[in-house]
Amino acid sequence: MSTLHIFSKPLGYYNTDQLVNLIQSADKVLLLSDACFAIAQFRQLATHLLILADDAKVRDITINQPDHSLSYDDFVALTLATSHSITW
Amino acid sequence: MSTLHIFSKPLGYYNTDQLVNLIQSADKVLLLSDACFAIAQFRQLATHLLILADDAKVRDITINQPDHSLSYDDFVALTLATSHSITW
Amino acid sequence: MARFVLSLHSAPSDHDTTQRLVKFAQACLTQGHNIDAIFLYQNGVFHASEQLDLAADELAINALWQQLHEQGIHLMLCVTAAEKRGLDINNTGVFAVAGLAEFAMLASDADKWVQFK
Amino acid sequence: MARFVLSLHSAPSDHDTTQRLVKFAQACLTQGHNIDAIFLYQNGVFHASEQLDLAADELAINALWQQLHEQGIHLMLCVTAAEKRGLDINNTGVFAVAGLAEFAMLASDADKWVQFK
Amino acid sequence: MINVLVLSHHSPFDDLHIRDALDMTLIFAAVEQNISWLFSGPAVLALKKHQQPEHIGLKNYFKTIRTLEIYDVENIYVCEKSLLEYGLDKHNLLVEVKALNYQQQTQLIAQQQHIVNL
Amino acid sequence: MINVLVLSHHSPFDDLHIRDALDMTLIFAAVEQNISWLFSGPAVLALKKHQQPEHIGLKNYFKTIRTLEIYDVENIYVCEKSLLEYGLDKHNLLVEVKALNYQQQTQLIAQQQHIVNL
Repeated sequence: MSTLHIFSKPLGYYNTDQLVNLIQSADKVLLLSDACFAIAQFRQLATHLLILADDAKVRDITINQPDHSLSYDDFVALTLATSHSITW
Repeated sequence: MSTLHIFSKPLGYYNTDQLVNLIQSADKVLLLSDACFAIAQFRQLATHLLILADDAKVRDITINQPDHSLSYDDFVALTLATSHSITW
Repeated sequence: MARFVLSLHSAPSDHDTTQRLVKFAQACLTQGHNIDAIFLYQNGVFHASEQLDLAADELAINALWQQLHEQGIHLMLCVTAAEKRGLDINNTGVFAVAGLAEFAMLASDADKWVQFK
Repeated sequence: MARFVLSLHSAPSDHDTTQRLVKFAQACLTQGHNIDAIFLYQNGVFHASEQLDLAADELAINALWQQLHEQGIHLMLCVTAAEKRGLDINNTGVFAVAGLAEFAMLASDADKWVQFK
Repeated sequence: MINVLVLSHHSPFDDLHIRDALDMTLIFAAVEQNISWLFSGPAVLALKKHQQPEHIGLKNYFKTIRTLEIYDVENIYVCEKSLLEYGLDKHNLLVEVKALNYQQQTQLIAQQQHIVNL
Repeated sequence: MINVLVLSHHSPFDDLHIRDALDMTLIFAAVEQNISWLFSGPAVLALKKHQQPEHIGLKNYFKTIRTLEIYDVENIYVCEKSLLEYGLDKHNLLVEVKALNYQQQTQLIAQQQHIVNL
């Protein structure tokens, strides 16, 4: 049982307190679009962040360990590997 | 010289840190729409809050001292009594 | 008597903001002030969509605009914002299609610019 | 092979979300999964506006929808959301006008529902 | 029958967010799925009693929220902390709700097949 | 000539907010008013160098931001704290900017006849 949490904006757009409390250690956190700019902010939600490669690349953002870069194929696979997703 | 600051949503929609630092004691803070629900939250921005009477009334919100209830005529007058307005 | 320009930035689905702009505008007129323009910008341009047709228990948006128009208020639509949103600018009802420069000049001459969103 | 439904919640002016949904959908198909529906909800319904006509240096939204349609994907528009927004539901291009119940049944049968906004 | 959860976190008159969530909740009830609706942050204000938006020309959708009970939608949840933040308690609300702390919200999420954030 | 200030606080691809602000700024320069543009919060990211949205089919409006210099728009301001928050400094930016603390932002606001938040 794990949830895929999807974000497309920097963390300030969301209720951080709720997210910190709802996201479990087995959950996956995926950053898309302008959320890719805010890797440091999202670190408080998960040890390893997953980041859509295309969206990071066009924003000139480099993805380093412990985070992982995802293709669209990986994104589809991730939705199947988790119980359900929440697009925050 | 004073600024009219206009809000229509609860404080969580805005960058509180910026607002706390930018709003001056001579400024006016006006709550419209769903911001009327959040009088307690906006208290940190101004000692006296101005609240549009119609919007508070339909939400069953009572306006007490030290806050002030405004009609639309008052709202127009307020834009003239301040140097400029910011609709946040 | 002061000269106002008002701008509307939210889509027609934000009924609450629309009714507030209209009441503010009417209060301006009642007090004898001038409204040099009401300007649709950002998602506000969708107010000029001729399609707009809401149920009877919703805010009567079209009637409100019609009334302001009949009171002689210059209702303007930003062509740049409309084009970026793919809106049909050949069919904008009571709203006149205008360039941003036209609005910027009106705003520069106005005493007050009040934004609604 | 899994069955997906995808829903789009943001307006056509959010080009970024649109291109992402399309690429996700294409990746689903390439992997052999089924997409039972792409559903326009909330401000996503504006994608079905026949007016939509953007400049050449913008995302080619209409062409992307046309292609998904030609690939046999069921493109649906929520009639309730469209009516609340005053959209003309007689002219929705490649999108089929559908009730929320129809979508809810498809979503209930799907393995995955992924929201884009 | 599957479990579907609708999440709301926008204020009552922030565009049509709450109304869209309401329609979605009612329809999943109509097609006989096990629908739940969780209100967080300013969305809890949509459940506040005695609101009369028709006095400023707006549709009173709060009346439709009350029909949730008629359609047997019983799983209406609110974030306990958000209620406190807006000075509301369960007796100020339009419909009967269950107040959940974060741990209970996590459990609710874990039970769902689909979650939609509107 | 009057002083007009455009405020931006949305992230670069949050709908068309930054592009609308850009158009407004350019037009006030064109009609020869004293226009200023202040970026706060995630809006500072719109000034980050080396972004290439055309690779995912999106219009590269960052090129147009660079034309501000051609049109002699010199009053481009960024919130100092927001730059820090996103790990940017003035050398990472597309155009020359002045970084302001909150007190300086307050002074900037005090000088304006009109302020528009886009």
